[in-house]
Amino acid sequence: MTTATAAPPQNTTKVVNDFSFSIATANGSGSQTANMVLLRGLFKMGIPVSGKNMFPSNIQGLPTWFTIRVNKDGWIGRATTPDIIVCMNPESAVEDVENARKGAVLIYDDSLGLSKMRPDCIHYPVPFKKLVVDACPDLKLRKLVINMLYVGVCSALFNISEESLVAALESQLKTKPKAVLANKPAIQLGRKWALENIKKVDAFSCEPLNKTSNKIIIEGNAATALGLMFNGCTAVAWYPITPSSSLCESLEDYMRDYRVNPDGKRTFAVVQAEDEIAACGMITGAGWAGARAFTSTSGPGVSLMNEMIGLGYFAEIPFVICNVARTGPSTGLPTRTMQGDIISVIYASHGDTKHVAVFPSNPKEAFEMAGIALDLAEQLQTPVFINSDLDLGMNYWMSDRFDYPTGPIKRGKVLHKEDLEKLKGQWARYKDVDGDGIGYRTLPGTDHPNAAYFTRGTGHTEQATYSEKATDWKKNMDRLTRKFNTAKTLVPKPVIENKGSTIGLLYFGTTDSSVREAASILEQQHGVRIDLCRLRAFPFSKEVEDFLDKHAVVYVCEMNRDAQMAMVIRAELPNAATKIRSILHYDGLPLTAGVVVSEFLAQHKNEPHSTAVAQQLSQATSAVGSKGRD
Amino acid sequence: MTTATAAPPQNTTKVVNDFSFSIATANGSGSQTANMVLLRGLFKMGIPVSGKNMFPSNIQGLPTWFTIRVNKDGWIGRATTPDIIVCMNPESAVEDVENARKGAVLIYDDSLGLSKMRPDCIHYPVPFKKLVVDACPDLKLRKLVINMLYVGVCSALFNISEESLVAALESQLKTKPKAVLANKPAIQLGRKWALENIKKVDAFSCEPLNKTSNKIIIEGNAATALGLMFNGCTAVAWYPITPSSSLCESLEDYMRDYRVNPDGKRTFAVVQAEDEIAACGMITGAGWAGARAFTSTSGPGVSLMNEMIGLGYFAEIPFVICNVARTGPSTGLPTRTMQGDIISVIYASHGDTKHVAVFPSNPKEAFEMAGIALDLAEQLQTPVFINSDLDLGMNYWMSDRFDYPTGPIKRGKVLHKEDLEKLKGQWARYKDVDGDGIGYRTLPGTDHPNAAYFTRGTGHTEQATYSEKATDWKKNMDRLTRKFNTAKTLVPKPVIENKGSTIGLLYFGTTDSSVREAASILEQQHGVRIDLCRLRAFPFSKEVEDFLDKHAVVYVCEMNRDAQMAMVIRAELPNAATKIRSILHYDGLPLTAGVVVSEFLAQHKNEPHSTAVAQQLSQATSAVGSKGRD
Amino acid sequence: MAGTTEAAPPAESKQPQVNLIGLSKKDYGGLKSTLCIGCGHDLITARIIDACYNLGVRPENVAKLSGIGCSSKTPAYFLNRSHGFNSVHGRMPAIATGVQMANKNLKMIAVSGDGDSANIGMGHFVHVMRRNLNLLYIVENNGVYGLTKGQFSATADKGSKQKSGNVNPNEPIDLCEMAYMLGCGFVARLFAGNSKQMTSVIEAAIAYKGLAFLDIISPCVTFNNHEGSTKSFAYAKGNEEPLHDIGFVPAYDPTYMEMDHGEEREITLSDGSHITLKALSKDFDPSDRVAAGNQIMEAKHSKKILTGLIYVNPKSELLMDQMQVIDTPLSLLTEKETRPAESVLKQIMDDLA
Amino acid sequence: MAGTTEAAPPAESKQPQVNLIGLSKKDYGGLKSTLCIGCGHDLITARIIDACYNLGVRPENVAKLSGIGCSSKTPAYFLNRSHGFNSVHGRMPAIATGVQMANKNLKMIAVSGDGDSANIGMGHFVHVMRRNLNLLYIVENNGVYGLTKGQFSATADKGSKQKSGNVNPNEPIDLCEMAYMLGCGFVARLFAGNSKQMTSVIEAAIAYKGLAFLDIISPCVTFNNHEGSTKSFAYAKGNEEPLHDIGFVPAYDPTYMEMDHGEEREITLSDGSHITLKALSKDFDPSDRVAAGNQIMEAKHSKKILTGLIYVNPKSELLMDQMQVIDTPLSLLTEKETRPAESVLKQIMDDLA
Ligand SMILES: Cc1ncc(C[n+]2csc(CCOP(=O)(O)OP(=O)(O)O)c2C)c(N)n1
Ligand SMILES: Cc1ncc(C[n+]2csc(CCOP(=O)(O)OP(=O)(O)O)c2C)c(N)n1
Ligand code: SF4
Ligand code: SF4
Ligand SMILES: [Mg+2]
Ligand SMILES: [Mg+2]
Repeated sequence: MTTATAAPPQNTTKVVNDFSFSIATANGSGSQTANMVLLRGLFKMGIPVSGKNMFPSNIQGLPTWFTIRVNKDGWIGRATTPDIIVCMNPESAVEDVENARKGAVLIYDDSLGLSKMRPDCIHYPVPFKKLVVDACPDLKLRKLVINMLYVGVCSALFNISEESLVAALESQLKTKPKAVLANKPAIQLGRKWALENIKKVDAFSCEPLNKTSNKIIIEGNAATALGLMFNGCTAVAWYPITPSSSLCESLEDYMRDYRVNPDGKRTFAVVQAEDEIAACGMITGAGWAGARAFTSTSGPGVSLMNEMIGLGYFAEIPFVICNVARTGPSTGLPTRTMQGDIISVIYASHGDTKHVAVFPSNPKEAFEMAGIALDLAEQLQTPVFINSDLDLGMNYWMSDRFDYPTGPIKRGKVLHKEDLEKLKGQWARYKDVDGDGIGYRTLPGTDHPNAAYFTRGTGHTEQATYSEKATDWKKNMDRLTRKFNTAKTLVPKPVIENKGSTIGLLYFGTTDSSVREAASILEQQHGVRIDLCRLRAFPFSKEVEDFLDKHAVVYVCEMNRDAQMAMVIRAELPNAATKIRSILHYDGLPLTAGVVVSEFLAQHKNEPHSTAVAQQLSQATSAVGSKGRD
Repeated sequence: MTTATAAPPQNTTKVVNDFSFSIATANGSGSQTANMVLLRGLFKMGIPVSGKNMFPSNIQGLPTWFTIRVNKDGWIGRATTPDIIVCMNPESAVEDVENARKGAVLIYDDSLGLSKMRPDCIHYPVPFKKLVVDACPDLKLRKLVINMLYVGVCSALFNISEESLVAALESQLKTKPKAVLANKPAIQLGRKWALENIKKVDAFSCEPLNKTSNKIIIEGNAATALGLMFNGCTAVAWYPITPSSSLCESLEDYMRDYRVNPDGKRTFAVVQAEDEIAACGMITGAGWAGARAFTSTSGPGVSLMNEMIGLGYFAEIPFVICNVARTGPSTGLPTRTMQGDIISVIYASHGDTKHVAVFPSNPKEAFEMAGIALDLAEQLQTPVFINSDLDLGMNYWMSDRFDYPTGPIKRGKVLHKEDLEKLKGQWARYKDVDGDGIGYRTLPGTDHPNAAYFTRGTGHTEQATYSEKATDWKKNMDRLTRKFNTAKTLVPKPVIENKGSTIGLLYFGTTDSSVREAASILEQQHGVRIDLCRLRAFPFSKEVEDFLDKHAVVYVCEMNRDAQMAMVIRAELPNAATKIRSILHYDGLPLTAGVVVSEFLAQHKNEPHSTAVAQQLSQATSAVGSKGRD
Repeated sequence: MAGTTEAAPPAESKQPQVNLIGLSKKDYGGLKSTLCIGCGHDLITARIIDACYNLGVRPENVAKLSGIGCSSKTPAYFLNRSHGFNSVHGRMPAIATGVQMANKNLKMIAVSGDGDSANIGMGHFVHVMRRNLNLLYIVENNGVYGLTKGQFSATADKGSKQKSGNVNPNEPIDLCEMAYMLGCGFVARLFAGNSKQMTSVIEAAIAYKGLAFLDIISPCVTFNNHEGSTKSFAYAKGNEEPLHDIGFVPAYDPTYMEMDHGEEREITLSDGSHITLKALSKDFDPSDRVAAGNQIMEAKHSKKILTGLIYVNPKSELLMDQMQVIDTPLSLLTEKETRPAESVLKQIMDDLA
Repeated sequence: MAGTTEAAPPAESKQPQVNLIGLSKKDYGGLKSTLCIGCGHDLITARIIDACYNLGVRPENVAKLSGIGCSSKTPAYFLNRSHGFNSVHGRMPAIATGVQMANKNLKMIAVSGDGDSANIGMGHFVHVMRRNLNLLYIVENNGVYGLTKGQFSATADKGSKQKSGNVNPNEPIDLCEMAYMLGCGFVARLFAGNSKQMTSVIEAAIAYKGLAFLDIISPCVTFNNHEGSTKSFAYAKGNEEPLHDIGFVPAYDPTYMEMDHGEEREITLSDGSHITLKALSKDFDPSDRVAAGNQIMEAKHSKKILTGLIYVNPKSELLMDQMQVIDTPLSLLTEKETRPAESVLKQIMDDLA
């Protein structure tokens, strides 16, 4: 039937394993499975991929975009503009096409009437509506199955192995053999039709690689859930909020599978609370009484938990909150991403408070840091935050496989009956016996007449009795400062990539791949070498301070308007204040390498250090010595 | 009867109008009236005074201390250690005496058995329990009236005019003539007894002055309430919390007296909400619908309001929150003071948020800033904070009389029916027509078919329609930054005292008198001249930046552990970061000049700038020019 | 199937029909709904439009309020000419109280969800029921959190099984019983499929000067569909398994069920579940407080869902009147009206000297 | 008059009397109370001590919980040998839920105030009533916010006049009615002055395996004393005016009022107000749910305060058992018990590859 319309300048140089898709559908139309099959099919070919879903805060009918980036070098940050656009949604089709980059490939239903638009693009109209009639005898299922047709079309056009796709379909719908049966023909038919009817004029194609053999594909929320399950998390309370809900939901699912004794008894308790204040209150109660306690939420929930977090800090209760951040302020964009709650989390609650926080960059770290956070909370007897975001939490990430935790679970300083007997009941809850600012606690239920102490959010003595005395107050607050300093030595250290440059770039969390991609572009295409420091925790450990000390200029890259992490650095480490520049991105979408490159270059040009830096740079490598990534 | 016991080295040099009392009683024992009579009696003699109440978070029975500072130079900050201690509370008497400074005057009931203690102090035991039998025939009233006896004793000992005390009693109990009748004899009897029985060996005495003629005595909370009443505040919602409750309580009292029409109809509405979230929600609704809306609270309330504050910021709703800060974190010390919610207030809520805040230093400013805050909220269409604290809010301050507001009440950019008619209904809620980041709004109920718009905490366009578009989000956030910059030009400027020094001292709020007293001590006794900058608002106006620019070292003095204001300055004004030093005080009690002096000297000594500064100092005065206090 | 168009009267002539105050139905419309096809909430939206049109409500005099949720989105879909405020989750009652303080002359129409009102907002719900605002308060009750994808709310049926397999051990909270108990002056329960009853009760509720609470059963066609739920889709089982796709939302027709006074009928919802509705009889006197209480108790014991106007207190004083607030909206008071004279300040200062 | 000493049994011999588990009354004591002399709360404290002593409760196995307020301070005044947690205002029910999750074997004794539970904590109160924790939940109900100096709470009587002159226009919230309605399995109302009834019901409540809710009328002797309050002090008027001093708290003796089953008596509280107490009769069967409901309704209509055990559900399953939580407290589980095998992780990883 149709072939490509009015040819744009045909691409002659082949682009292999380095391009991106955007698949536009309507929310609730069931395209998610098709997109996952495409993503996983590519992954099964050994090609690095990432899948990011830009969905609306709605259940059915509004436009949604799934982007897949295929990148042989393993850069899995968001691609700036898609090379291939699959338009399945009549509502957004015109705009999607209008916004396409010059030369992009457009795949759409031929009834959408898009062929007259954008002669500078490559058009592949497909009669999806007609084809689905053949592909799916069951009328009710057609709306669903139609999505699998574009998977088949893409298979043909971009040389995505049919076998991989079918394998992906099967693993995707593992427990639903009938669904596999319904969908498989659609892939095959789409592929067949495209092979027979489309004349390929674009440059994009795939070839098998072997870069995914030790990898998995997983959402960050599921990774965090696994980390919690494997690290002794016992009490979970939560209140639904996008994009965090799937964390506690999958945590409960996993635990129901793997944390139940043969007699059906569970080694965990999960409660859906009436609101976030209650959720935080529950883990406060649970942490106090000795559980490894956890909740997840997003910005509005953190705001609501503020008072309770302050109680946790001051009464020294261990619990972990994972903030899967979305775009704020206020209700903001519930289905978009941001690193916008840095200040809100780190300094949560009134009075003098500073909280320990970790910043995972990828699913593997999300897995590991879940355990680290639970440990830190109990070691430090304080609330600990995991700062994730929608991009990590809800998108599909290619990740290294997770290692089984070998170290012991760290329960911190708890005195049990036997300890109390040895101490002859002599102990004081808030006494800094070890000089690290951390006292010893007992758990309710400990069977010793001197086990009990009284916990409160009001002023207290070392013996945990009520006190309004000025000296008691100050002494206690100073001990909490000491504890904070102890935290600096316990939190995960930054990941530093040292190339001997005088320019540093500091970042954290989900911008990892885009920032490193940008650094490689800057080095290869612009001749600027940059040292990288990926923050992994607050408070800042000595290594972070050193990094700031050793560089003349440090760009801080983050996804918020106010440069919140840069503000925190200036607040906490004054000496670094004047050398900090900011690279900011805050439109709700994940960061791209392109933004980092252009923002960096724009500022670097005007930098008084710029020339000096360039000079230093040329001599630097040997002088400073390249430590590599440590 | 008794005279002073075992004489300590008698003071020969007379100390006139420059000393302090501490009166120790039990909470709920009714000593407040007596203390106020003493305070006001001194005030009526024309002598500058201040009264600070250190009371427990309890209703009856626990120790409470009322301190009165008498100071001819007008320094009304807290005195470091009291010169005269009146011990009426058996519970705390021994400790009170133990903690007395050497040479202090001790007045106590002779049955307390304190006479053997502290021979280095001046003892004036008084048979209060016996005297009260004569002073008060009514048995039930004796527990109360006994307090008035020490007023009489002090009158005799320290030459406090009996007339002034009686006048004070009468104005204190204006509406209760019978109470005046019951108490007056006690003053007289106490005075008579002391004149006849105590041999005065201490140095302290009072002499009439004329330094209070244009002054009043008032608590800051009442001052703020008056400012609200005189500046068109119409809607008030609140939830009780110490030390803010008396603000809304006195506001309602005042309004019931002065904001009721002849027909009994009120020009205000006050609702006691079910909690702080609701209180903040109510003023959000009221501000949205066009009222001048207000709530007061303290730290825990601010924490709870976090989510709602973010809605106010992002949906651009005008309302005012007065945070009467107490000692935190958590429930902390509800009856002690602190400047500990700086970060909590300024960056309240998740996402990118920065809030406008004013910092009154004394009752007169509390009065004026209440109006300024209401105006700023409506001009900027945003929540505005008044940052007060327990010391200002609940203690008795000598203050200049308040000036009747003459300027017009500023209602900001509101389009009424007529405006819409002129515009032919063409307007967009969030359009930056004037380039100041502030759009025009309409009020619900405006009788024009195009008046309505839809308000939300989610992403929106200029036309106030829902949007998840990246460009819409960013554009809106950037406009909010513009608005923030506009705020810099509208907020109260700092008060700067320029003596041409290269050393600056920046501070704010209730530390005013102590800081200025310290500066005068440093200049007169230590030869160090310091320029002062009293911050009065966030965001920082240009004058604050200039002050930081122009000084080599700037000490930031504040009452919290973490140097929160210094952190904010470093975060917001990076260039100043390295020149900032902190003088901190955080034990729950108001700052004293002594702390500032010793902290300054300790740091100044180690300061590399110190010598350079000293040198500059000697030449500076003429060179830089003394602008005086502006 | 957006609320704005669905119920438009047949256009007989070219001139649009108008109501008492000369407005057409279109003048009461809103934006196109973005809810799922078949969602009960859209039916309620349409009835709100009808009722306002029928009564000749001046839209400029209405404020629309909501919290967060699918239900809370609906104020955008009716009365475009009224100011609207889609606030934060669970706090709408507080916002409404404030709006009324600022402008006592506004009629407020508020829409909330069961999650919004019975879970996170329970405290505010309870307290606003004790404040007699001029407010129509609708809970669009589907027993789930629609917008966050189907977790159970506090009004979910006992015995329902969650996706995770947990059985809901709790009795559902009955918001009508609560409202009645707390002294609310107008309490009704309705079913989104019964448009005649809905329209008439919504009209009465808008006309009522006081807080009128409506608990409207409004099925979520998308999220009561997992096995074991008492509201599971009958055909989403066995060989229909492919429908269990992540993120696929099948479309359903809304269930209509017009009932007469006194009628009792068991119906099958679009989602396959059964409920028994019982419309209050014509001679039931909702102004009899004790009788109303008995009806609520009885229905509860017999597990029936009583629909209709359960209780009305015809003589209730509005909060703003109780508080003696001036008739001019506070929002419109001028400086002159709100700043006491200079002499007042002088007097106060003298007293403090 | 601190609760710890007031009710100590007369020391007949030198050896202190001991209970079932060999502990003396002193072992159940706490710190000295810092409440006002005559405060009803102290009487309740004393009865909690009695009940625990009488039952032979092991203090180490109890967790004491509270929110913020005068009432919430009291856990410091009993059971020194139990862990205590004085948390934040209104959130105790959430904390209690968490404690129970961590350790299902603990008996929890929680004390709250009417402001703490019926105002700021209303949402949590409602929801915890639906969760069957092993919790004795006491509200020490005085109709005011004691600790913040006398503002009215949501249980304040209708018609009371606030200091500011505002008349309280709202019906008081009846927490027992709510608890009953929400499915709480043990509901009682008591009066702090009636120690016999209090001790026996508190004993029953502690012995009850489930959530037992007690609403105990506990007069605030200090803050129901302004004119116009329905609980104003009779003698704080006219020529007693000097007592109106800022911050003066007169001392009162607590009111004692022992009553028999079925007895009805009007009493004058220490603050001069009148209330009618009606003790449930001996043959009333609190396990009859419908009868209990009727009693509540009747008492409400006749404006009497019903005291005694109103409702008990003898067969209620604890939430942690419903949730199939293992018998060992979760807090004590070891790494071995809470870390699935390496093979599990391998399997999961393989599935994701
Ligand atoms: C503070 C806060 N917590 C959680 C959420 C996430 N959230 C959005 S809507 C919703 C529940 C809505 O349920 P319901 O009120 O029943 O409305 P429905 O969608 O069922 O109509 C939740 C939990 C939020 N927006 N804000
Ligand atoms: C979040 C928060 N808001 C307000 C307060 C102030 N506050 C302390 S106790 C209390 C009310 C206590 O009343 P109630 O629970 O009835 O206890 P009572 O003192 O009457 O026994 C309030 C409002 C607080 N501590 N925390
Ligand atoms: S998810 Fe349910 S409540 Fe939400 S729009 Fe869809 S059907 Fe309606
Ligand atoms: S204020 Fe009232 S509730 Fe508080 S201790 Fe005193 S009498 Fe008891
Ligand atoms: Mg719902
Ligand atoms: Mg109370």
